[in-house]
Parts: sequence; structure tokens; C-alpha cells
Amino acid sequence: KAKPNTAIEKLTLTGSSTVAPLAAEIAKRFESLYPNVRVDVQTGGSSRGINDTRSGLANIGMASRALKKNESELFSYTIALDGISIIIHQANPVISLDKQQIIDIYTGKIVNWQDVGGNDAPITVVNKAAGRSTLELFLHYFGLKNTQVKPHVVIGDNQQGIKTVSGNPNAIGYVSVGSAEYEATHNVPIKLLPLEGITASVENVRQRNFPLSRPLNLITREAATGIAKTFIEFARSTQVNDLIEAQYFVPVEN
Amino acid sequence: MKPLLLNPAPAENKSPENSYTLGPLQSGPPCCEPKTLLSVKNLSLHYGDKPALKNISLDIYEGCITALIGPSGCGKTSFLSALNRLTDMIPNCHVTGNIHFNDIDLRAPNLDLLTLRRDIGMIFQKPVPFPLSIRRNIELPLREHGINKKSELNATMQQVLQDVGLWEEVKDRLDSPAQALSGGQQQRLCIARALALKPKVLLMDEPCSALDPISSAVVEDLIKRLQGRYTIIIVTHNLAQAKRIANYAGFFWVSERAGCLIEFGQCKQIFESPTHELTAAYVNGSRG
Amino acid sequence: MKPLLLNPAPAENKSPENSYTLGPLQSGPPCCEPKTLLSVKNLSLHYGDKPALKNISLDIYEGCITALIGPSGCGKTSFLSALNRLTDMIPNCHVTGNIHFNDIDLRAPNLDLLTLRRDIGMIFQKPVPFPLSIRRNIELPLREHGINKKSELNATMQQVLQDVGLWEEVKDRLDSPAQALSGGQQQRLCIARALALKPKVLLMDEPCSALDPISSAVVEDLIKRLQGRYTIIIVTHNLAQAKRIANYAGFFWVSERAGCLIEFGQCKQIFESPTHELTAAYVNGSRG
Amino acid sequence: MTLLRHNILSLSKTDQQLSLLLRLCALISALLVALILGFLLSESLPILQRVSILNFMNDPSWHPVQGLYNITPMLSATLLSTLGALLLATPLGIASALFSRYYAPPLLAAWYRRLIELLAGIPSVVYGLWGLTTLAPLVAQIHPPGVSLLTAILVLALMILPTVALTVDAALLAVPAAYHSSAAALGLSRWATIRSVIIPAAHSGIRSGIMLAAGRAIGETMAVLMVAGNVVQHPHSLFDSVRTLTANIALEMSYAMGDHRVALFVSGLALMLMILLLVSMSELFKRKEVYV
Amino acid sequence: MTLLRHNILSLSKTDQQLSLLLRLCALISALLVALILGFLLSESLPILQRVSILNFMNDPSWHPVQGLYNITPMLSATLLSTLGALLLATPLGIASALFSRYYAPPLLAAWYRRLIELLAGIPSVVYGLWGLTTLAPLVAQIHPPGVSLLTAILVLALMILPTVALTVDAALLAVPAAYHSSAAALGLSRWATIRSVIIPAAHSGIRSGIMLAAGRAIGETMAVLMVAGNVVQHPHSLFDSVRTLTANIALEMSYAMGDHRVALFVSGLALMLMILLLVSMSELFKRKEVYV
Ligand SMILES: Nc1ncnc2c1ncn2[C@@H]1O[C@H](COP(=O)(O)OP(=O)(O)OP(=O)(O)O)[C@@H](O)[C@H]1O
Ligand SMILES: Nc1ncnc2c1ncn2[C@@H]1O[C@H](COP(=O)(O)OP(=O)(O)OP(=O)(O)O)[C@@H](O)[C@H]1O
Ligand SMILES: [Mg+2]
Ligand SMILES: [Mg+2]
Repeated sequence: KAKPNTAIEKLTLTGSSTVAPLAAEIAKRFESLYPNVRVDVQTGGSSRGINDTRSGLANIGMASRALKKNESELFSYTIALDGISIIIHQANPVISLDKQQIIDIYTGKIVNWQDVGGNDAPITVVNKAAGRSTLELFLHYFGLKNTQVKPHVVIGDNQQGIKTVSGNPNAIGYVSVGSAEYEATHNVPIKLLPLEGITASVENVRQRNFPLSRPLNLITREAATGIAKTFIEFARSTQVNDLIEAQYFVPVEN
Repeated sequence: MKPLLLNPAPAENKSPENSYTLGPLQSGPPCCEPKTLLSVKNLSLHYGDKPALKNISLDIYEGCITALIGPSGCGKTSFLSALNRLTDMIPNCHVTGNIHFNDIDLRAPNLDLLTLRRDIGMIFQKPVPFPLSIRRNIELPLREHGINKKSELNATMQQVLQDVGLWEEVKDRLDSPAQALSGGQQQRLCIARALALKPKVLLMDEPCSALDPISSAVVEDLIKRLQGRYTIIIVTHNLAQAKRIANYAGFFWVSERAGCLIEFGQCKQIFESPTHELTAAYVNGSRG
Repeated sequence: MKPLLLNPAPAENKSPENSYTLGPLQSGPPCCEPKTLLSVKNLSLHYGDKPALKNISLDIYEGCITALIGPSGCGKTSFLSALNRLTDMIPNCHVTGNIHFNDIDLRAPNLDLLTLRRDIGMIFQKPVPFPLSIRRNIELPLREHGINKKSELNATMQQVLQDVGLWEEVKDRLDSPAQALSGGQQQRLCIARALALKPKVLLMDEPCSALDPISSAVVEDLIKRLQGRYTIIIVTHNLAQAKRIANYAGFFWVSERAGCLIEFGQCKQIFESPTHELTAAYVNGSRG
Repeated sequence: MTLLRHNILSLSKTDQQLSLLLRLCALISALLVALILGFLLSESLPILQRVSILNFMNDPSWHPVQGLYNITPMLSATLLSTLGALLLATPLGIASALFSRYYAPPLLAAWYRRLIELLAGIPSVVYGLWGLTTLAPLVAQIHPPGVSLLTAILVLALMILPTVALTVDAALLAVPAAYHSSAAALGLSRWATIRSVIIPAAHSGIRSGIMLAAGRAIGETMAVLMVAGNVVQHPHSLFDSVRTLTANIALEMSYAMGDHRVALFVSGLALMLMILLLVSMSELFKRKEVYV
Repeated sequence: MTLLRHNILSLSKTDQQLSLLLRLCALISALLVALILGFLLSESLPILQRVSILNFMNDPSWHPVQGLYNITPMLSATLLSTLGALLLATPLGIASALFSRYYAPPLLAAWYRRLIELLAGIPSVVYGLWGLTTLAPLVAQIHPPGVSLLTAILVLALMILPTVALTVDAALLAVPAAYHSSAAALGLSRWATIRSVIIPAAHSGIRSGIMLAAGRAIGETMAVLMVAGNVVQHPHSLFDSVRTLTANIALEMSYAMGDHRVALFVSGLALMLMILLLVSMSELFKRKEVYV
């Protein structure tokens, strides 16, 4: 796509709102290294990223999940890992929930913390808005359909989720491990619940131990070439680890 | 005091000729024994730095009609406004001096202005009907002062409209906007509105200026009928009228850019044997 | 016509006594040979369904002063408004009949109203100074009609303010808001504002009603000086004044709830030998 | 009363040019509205050919990915939050204006007015953040989840309060001073003057203020998105989480594709229809204004 | 002129109760503003203890993750887009109001006013979508990338036009009819009447309208986010992509943490300061209003 003869080369990235801020930071650094390249990062969700890549609207797509079967003609490059952690309020005495309990809570079969060993208080279920890859990953892991989930609150992004849970002692929600861990260690009253006995932490995601995690991918239509290839290689290199960690994602270990 | 204006008009009063009667004349304090109701001492009034009135002192006698005359801009309106404290509402207006109303200090800062203004009614030089219907214009102040019975309201309205000679002209359009009335009709409506409250003192700022001779005569008759029961201060440019109706008269003049009271006394004396030459010139020079 | 009001006042005119002179009297068409300037035929006027004027026909003669008299609400203001087409601006007002001004059909739908209203000036019953300074109130219409020279504007302003006897009172506060003037001062300002445009016809709706005898005399003198050069229609409730200044007079009355013209003729005839008994009653019964 | 419009035929030359210019401006504005409406319609059309309008009313739920398009819960949420906010903000806004105009001492009034102007300029994100972190936990203490119809109403009311207050204030200022002195001379109390004379005289300004505020409340997105909870359901109480039409568009537009995307445009269209309804209703309201 | 406020001491009983009530309302409003300001301040404080205010002005760029916090590009973007929108919308809005009040035939005027009210109710998301899909490609044909300061100005202008138009319209309606007839009797053309009499008389309403519109333009988020392009840079031309402060908060708040997040709150505070400045400036503007 990139025209080699023009002085300025343009690279368009679209897709996951989880990856986009990271990609934008990487792009800024990339631009400072390659002054004749302009990288334009637009958000819009993983599906848009894949769609735009397919249609050629974007040079590179961003997706916060692995490619599905019907997308296998595309090429994906993992640049970082992200985990999803179940979070509850710090004041909540519950210390762990098993998979079935979480399913029952999210499908409205359990409506009171008493039934899972907590206080006598109604549960506030916080769900993500439809279409977010966090939601897709969550549903996929627990084998749920969105229509089955009976949320009390629907949120758009991680911060909204953390604020909602931290402001409501009886709420349960799920957000990125990175941001949850950061907030939990910075005086925000939330608590990360272990999953299948494994502590929800960045470290465990890095070790690829944590069951509810996902890759953050860059997608191309054909095997990356030219400036797109350079960008992808740059994004996967250790040169950007600080950026990845700054956003509480986990760099891939090459 | 018997509720004077609330007597429903007797049936025979409905004929146009005597539609503005007030019922039988009652005896008030006679005018020949003056009893001071309002006493003004050293009143001065400034708009910003500009003086408008300087050292006015006069007494208004109960039950009498006092006419104020003088050239345009000499402070007659300002004087009236000071009496019912409307001057409080003009941002840069400062008043000094004393005004007493039956021993009440009208310039006291904690005076109840609502009662004061109910007791001292005012009719403005430019009539200002509210943007409401004719009926509501009269009912509004009555309702605010606690009269809510429909029949009483209607009776009062009809009575005061008859008193000012407006009833026949508007009786079949009481619910149309008051602002669509002619100039003279608006003037009379505003007089009726003030009358409805039966104030003790009535300040009238040129009540007949927009009126034709017939309506003017009606209002003049009305004022004379009120004499003895109401205390009336009337600003008028019609010297003949002042001579006809007033018991006392005050003559204002502008000297050194501020209004001052040149002469005050019995009406007859002011017009027939003025002591001050300015007064003499003014009352004679007029072609009124 | 010589620019009459633009002559800067001679220095000796600045003394207060004759500050309202108009310069030497010029001869206009004499009033004894009446030449019709405005001819009104079968004029009727309705507000919504309500008739306000019915079948008015009269001629206004050039250079003469025509007085209109009649009781309140008889349609005098409505009649004046029809002449300069201000009735167009009242949403539910319908006019029928003919008005001709020097053979121009004033009711023609494509008439240039701006020129019409410049030629036929009007002074309202209630003075309405604009929310501007005194100076701007007078300059605004002048500027709009193409006079922009500072010196010319100032000269005209001074002249017209002197003409109405307001100059001495306001000359040191020309830039203060016009709405802070007294009632009579506002009235005179509005007269001055209309005079500044030197209209051919001047419609005056009770120009002296808010004026004290002195200012009233000034304005009356002014009107008489304008006679012969301007054509003036004046509505007045002061019959004595009408008698003093008018050449012709028309008497309006309300019959069957609509205003109609009872009698029209030479002023002298109307006041001294009225043909209609209503007129006789009105001109004699008044105590004006 | 609009007086000048009756003599359209007699315009001076400047006036004629100006009239033309204004007509052009007006035409442009009209065209732009038409364009936006056309845009919404053209984007909505594809689905309306396949899915009946009734589906948007009768489908069991809003799950556009599964082809279920019931937008009525969001319509009711939008309507309720707007109405609630108006119910709160209109009296408060009018009270604010009355306070600063007629009851406060001049200096306080000036400061107070500045405060309200400041309130008018606070961006919706800030309102949203404040609502989410401060207001929602408070509401949650009464009844979880905290983010709810009530929270949305409160935040919206706060946002539109300055709109009402400033418009009404301007309208009050335009009321002729003579009404005040006439009323005072009749011994009317300040409140009676305001209620019976000033408010009728300033009626149209107040109506404008409410219209503007309603428009802003209906159209507000960011703040509501943060504090309303965004669950698609007909609320049964003030403490239920709801999703407004605008929040729905903002939440889902970024990833919606195909029919889902089109369905979002349909909800935009529904919003416009609602506003049209509101405008017409307010016209009816105006007609009733008589001299009583 | 506010006449009634000078006799504060003499209130009837209803008036006293009412005065109390209004004072309470006013206090509540004031408290809420204080709360929001306090909220912003308390959220901003942590960083202001570590990073000097000057950093927000002098840092080489806005890279909060790297500790670079220059918000001036976003300040200038906000300022420019607001000013641009006001420059377009104020004359158009006033023209709209004048047209519908004085130049349009009554029926057309009524319809036109309804149209403007409709425009006032279109939600910002719809404006944003329209701007993105219709306007931006048009702008891109003149100069890529299409999403730019110009697009933002155009969309904002369209959004605030009804605010100006409706407020001014209400103010015009409140001008006493006697001014119209007096002016007409002096042979003033309609335009002269409007310019020299009506506009001065309706001055405060017009000012209110502009203030409200400015507030809305500064605070608008969604629409600007969609059409401004969001590149953090001082624009060198109208076609440059820019990021406003509100867009910045909306974009980054969702993932910002630690100092970055606090920096966003600081930019919210900067926004409020800007509005304060604007309000004070408009006060100055008011002071100059004299009788000339
Ligand atoms: N805008 C209006 N709408 C409806 N009726 C009106 C309107 N203006 C005047 N009228 C009515 O038309 C009649 C004539 O009014 P007009 O103002 O012409 O009287 P006028 O002779 O000037 O009286 P005045 O001497 O009191 O000024 C009156 O009955 C009045 O109530
Ligand atoms: N609100 C005001 N601000 C400043 N000056 C004023 C104000 N009202 C009146 N004045 C001035 O004060 C003086 C007295 O005014 P006032 O209205 O009392 O006169 P008046 O005797 O009623 O005159 P008129 O007979 O013309 O009504 C005048 O010179 C007037 O210009
Ligand atoms: Mg006076
Ligand atoms: Mg009249």
C-alpha cells in the first residue's frame, strides 16, 4: 500500500480500543525514529480492525483476541498479552468464586452475596457493553451467551468498570488485569479474585498461567511487507516494553 | 371606615349618566380644620450627583385635596415617588429629610413597604396596564390583598370601572388584553385599579392628562367625591382644574438646577393672592 | 423648501426667552385658500371584528392646522395611525376606504412606507424615547435619512431641542439615557425627534397632554410657527387650545360602538356655531 | 406580538438586500437540518426495507447481533431521564434566575450569575466523571447499583440548570421597569409581582429556555453514558440502571456493523421523532397562552 | 435595571419564606459547583505537588506516559474551535432569529422556528456521525485528512446555532412593541430599527445566548471527538487535525492511570479556568455597554 516514492509514507491502524492507546504510543515513538512516516491510529473495536484490514481501509488492524476460524486468511502478530480479572469491592468478605458461581451470578441465578459466603446483600453485576472483545473473551471462557447475562450495570471501558465497582461494595465486574492490579495497589478499594485457584496478576499472565487472558494482536491482510513490516517488528521488539508495561499490559517474551 | 367602594351599585345606578356615583356622601373630617396627615421636612432628592429636589417642607392635610403645580422637570413626580418610597426602586436615587405619616416615620429602613403602598396609592403619569386582561388588571391587587370571593371581586370591579366612567366602554370585553385599550382608556383603567384598593392617600400624577373633557370631568367629579374620606395629592398641569378641585396648592420651580417649593398654601390664596412673584407669573401667565 | 430647521440659531437666540424661535417667518400657502393635501374617503377601521371607525370622510388642507376632538376611545389615534399606515403593524387591524395624499393613493399595497412616514411624521400620545442617549434619540432618524455630517447633526439637534424648549434643561447631559427624563421632558424630546426630520405633514396625538402650561405654550407657539409650511393634524383634549391654534376642526363621537365623524369644518364654525347638537353639547359642556 | 412582519412589501434597499441575505442564511440552516435528517434516513433505510418498523417496538429485547431490535426501553429511558431532569432543573433554574435578579443583594447576585455561567461551561465529561465517582456511590448507599436513572436525572438536571437559569434571567431583564414600579405602587409583594406580572411578561423567554434545556438533556451523551448504568431495560424504579438512546449509539456505534449499525441509525431517527413530538407539544402549550 | 433589589428589608411573609427558599436553591447550586470544582482540584492535587504548573505549559509534548504534560496544543485547539464556532454561529443565529421574527411571513416563521428547535434537540452523537461520514469526506476533498479543526468548527457551529437563535429570539420577543411603532413612525427602515433600537434593547438576551453557546461549544465532547482528528498539535491551518481538551479527557480517561490520569484532571481544571476567563471577559464586555 505504501507508496515508496512519496516523501511521507502513511500507515493506518484501526481496531480494538484496548490496543489502540498502546499502538498510538508505539506509533509516536516509531514516527520519531522514522520521520517520513505518519502513523494514524483509530479506535473502533477489534471487529472493526479486522473488517478494515480485510477491506483494505487500514494497513494494519488491531485486535484484542486471537483470530477466529473464519478470519484465518489474515495474518496476526502478537505484541502483548492481557488478562481479564474478576474484581469485587475490597470490603467484600468473599475471597474466591469458582467458575460455576460466577456463571450463576452473571446469569442471575445467584442474586445475593450470602449464597457465596458473603454478607447478606444483593449482588450488583457489572457487564461490558456488547461487542467489546473483553466481553467476548469473558463470555467465551465461561461459555455464556450475552443474552443470558443479567447485568445491573453495563460499562464501556476499564476505568468505568473499576470506578463502578470501587463505588459500590456489592458490585462484581471484570476488567483488564493490568489496570485492576495497578488500581488495587494504589488505594482504590477493589480486590482481584483468583480464577481456578490462580491469582490474577500481571506476573501470572506473563507466565501464561492465568486462564482468562488474551493476546493483543496486529493483523494484516497479506504477510506484512515494507513499512508495515518494519512497524510490526518494532512493536514486537523490546524497544517498546516500557510502553506496554506503562499501560499494564504484558510484553510477549521472544 | 365603611367599605365604601364595595357597595354593589344599586340597580338604578346602571344608567350611563350616574354610573360613576360612589353612593351617598359620608362626612369625613371637614377640610376647614386642617389636621396634618403627612408631614414632609427638608426633603432633598438626588439622582446620582444631580439634585432633583432641595429642602422641601410641607404638610398634607387629612381629607383634603392638595394640588402640586410647576414646570416640567421641577421634580413633582420625584416628590410623589418619595412619599410612597418608590424612590427606593431607582438605583441611583438618594433621599434625605423626614417624612411622617400620622407619626410613622416613612423613611424608616424597616418600614413595611407593602402596607405603606397599600395605604398610599399612586397613579402614574404614563399609564402602565399589566400585560393581562382588563379584569385581571383590577383583580390582581385585590386578590393579593386578601379579597378572593368571586362576587365581591366582580362587584368591586364594576364599581370602580363605573367610578372612572369606563364600565360602559369595556363591560363586554373584560377578558381582552388591557394593552389594546386607547390611551385615555388605559389611564382610567389605572385609576380604577388604584381606587379598588381604597388607599388612605392617593397620589395622582396628572390623572387627567390623557383624558378628553368628558372623562376628565368624570374623574374630577370622582376626586371631589373622594374628598373628605381620602387624602389626595394631585399633580396637574391644568391650573383651572387645580383651582376648581384643590383645597391646598404647592408651587414648585427649578432654581439652581434643582426643584424647590416656592409657595404652599390654601388653593385660593395661591391662585388669587400669591405672595411670591414667580407664583404670580406662573398662575397668570398660563393659557391653560 | 428652504432647510428651515437647519439654520443654526443666531447667537442672540440663545437667551432662554426666545430659545425656541424658528427663524424669520416665511410665507407658505395662505390658509384662507384651502388646497386639499390629504383626502380621506369612507375610511373604516376594524380591530378584529370590532369596528373602531366607520365611514370617515374629510379633507386636510395644506399648510393648515386641523384639530381632532372627541371623547376617549372614539378612534382619534386609530385615525392618525391609518394616515401614516402604522395600522399595518397592528396584527388584527383592517382598514377599508381611500386616502389620497397629493393624488398618491396611500393605501396602495406597494407604497414606499419609509418615504411615506418620513413625509407624514407622528408624535404619539405616550412618549416612547428609545433606550439610547438623548443625543442618539435625535441623531438616529437623521442619520438614517442620510444626514451624517457631525456639525449638521449637532446644529439640527440644538435647533429642535430649542424649538421645544428642552435645550436648556438637557444641554449638559445629552449623553445620559433619554429614559431618565421626566414625563414632560420625554414628551418634548419625542416632538423634537419628529421635527428634526421636517415632515410635510405632522400628526400630533395630544402633544401637550403631559406638559405644564409653560412648555405647553412653547409647543403651541411652535405649532403656530409651523403653520403655513407644515400641515398639522393635532388630536387634543384641550378645547381651548384647539380653538386658539386650529384652522379646521373635526369632532369624533362613538355611535353604535364605532367612532364616526360628526362634524368637520372651520374651527371657528365648529366652536361658535356647530350644526350638530352633539358637537354643541361637547364644545360647551367641557370645562377644559 | 410581531408587528413588523405585516408590511413585507415595503422594504428599503438595504432592507431588501438584507432580507435576501437572511433568507439565504435561513435556507442554509434549513438545508443543513434537511441534510442531517436525510443522512439519518438514508442510513436507516436499508434495514427498514427488511425489518418492519414494528420490530423496533415489539421485539423481545435489544440484541442487535441476534437480530432483536426493541428500542422502546431506550426510548422510555431517554424520555424519563429528560423529563426528570426538566422537572428538577426548570423550577431550580427559574428560582436561580429570580434569586439573582430580584432577591439577592447586587454583589452576591453578580457573583452568583458568574457561578451559573461557569456551570454552563463545565464539559459533560467532567460532569460524567463527577457523577460516577461522587454521586453514584451516594446513590448506591440508598439502593445499589448507584448508576441509575436517578443518577442520570441528577447529573442531567445539573447540566441543564444553567441553560434554564441564564435564558430566564435574560428574559426577566427584558421586562419593562415600569411593570415593577406599577406593581410596587399597588402594594403587590415581590412574589405576587413576579408570579402575576413578570412571569407572564417573560413567558416566551422561559419557554425558550426550557426548550433549549430539553434539547440538551435529550442529546446529552457522555455524562449519561457514565452514570446511567446502560442496562437495556424499562426502569421499574428510579434506582434501576437504564440506557438512553444516545448512550446506546455511543456505546455500540464504534464496533457495530451491518444491520446492527443501521439499527443504531434508526434509534437516532427515533430520537429525532421524539424531539419533533416535543416541539409540537410545546407549540400546543403555546397556543393555550391566553389573557386570563 | 434591576429595580426591586434595593428594598430587601421589606418583604411580606410569603416573600420572606420564598426568599429563604430561593436562597436555599441558590446555595445548593453554589454548593454543587463548589463540589465539582473541589472534585477536580482534589483529583488534580497529587500531580501538582510533584510536577510544576509550568510543565503543563512548557513540556515538549503531551506524552503523559513518559511524563510529558504539555496541554497547550489542546488548549489552543479548544479555544480555536470554540471561537471559530462562535464566529460562525453568532451571526447566523442572530440572523436566524431576526429572520423568523421580522422578515419571514408568519407561517414560514413558525415552521422555521420549529426547525431550529428540532436542530437544538439533535444529539451530539448524531452530529458527530454526520460530521464524520458526510462533512469530513467533503473537507478531505479540499485538503486531507478531512477530520480537522475546520470540520470541528463547522459541526460545533451547527450545534450551537440553535442555542444562539432561540435565546436571541426570546430576547427579541420581549422588546416592547412601542419601540417598533415609534421607529416606524420616524421612517426608519426595518434594518435601522433592528440595528439601532431593537438590538440595544435586547442586548442582554443576546449576550446570554452567546455565553450559553460558548459554554456548550467548550464543553462538547462526543461530536468533536469524532470529527476533529485528535492529533495533539498546535494547528497550522484549518485543515490540521487537532485534539480538544474534552476529547483528550474522553479519549484517554478510559485507560489512563496514575499521573497520566491526574494530568487529565488537570486539563479539566484548565478547561474550567478557561471558562472562568471567558466569563470574566464577557463581564468586561458588559461594562462597556453604555448609552451612545
Ligand atoms: N390594538 C387594539 N386592539 C383592539 N382594540 C383597540 C386597539 N387599539 C384601540 N382599540 C380600541 O379601539 C377604539 C378606538 O381607540 P383609539 O386609540 O383610536 O381611541 P382614541 O380616540 O385615541 O382614544 P383616547 O382619547 O383615549 O386616546 C377604543 O375602543 C379602543 O379600545
Ligand atoms: N431616573 C432618573 N434618573 C436621573 N434623572 C432623573 C430621573 N428621573 C427624573 N430625573 C430628572 O429629575 C428631574 C425631575 O424629574 P421629575 O420626573 O420629578 O419631574 P416632573 O416635575 O415630574 O416633570 P414633568 O412635569 O415633566 O413630569 C428632571 O430634570 C429629570 O430629568
Ligand atoms: Mg412627572
Ligand atoms: Mg388616543
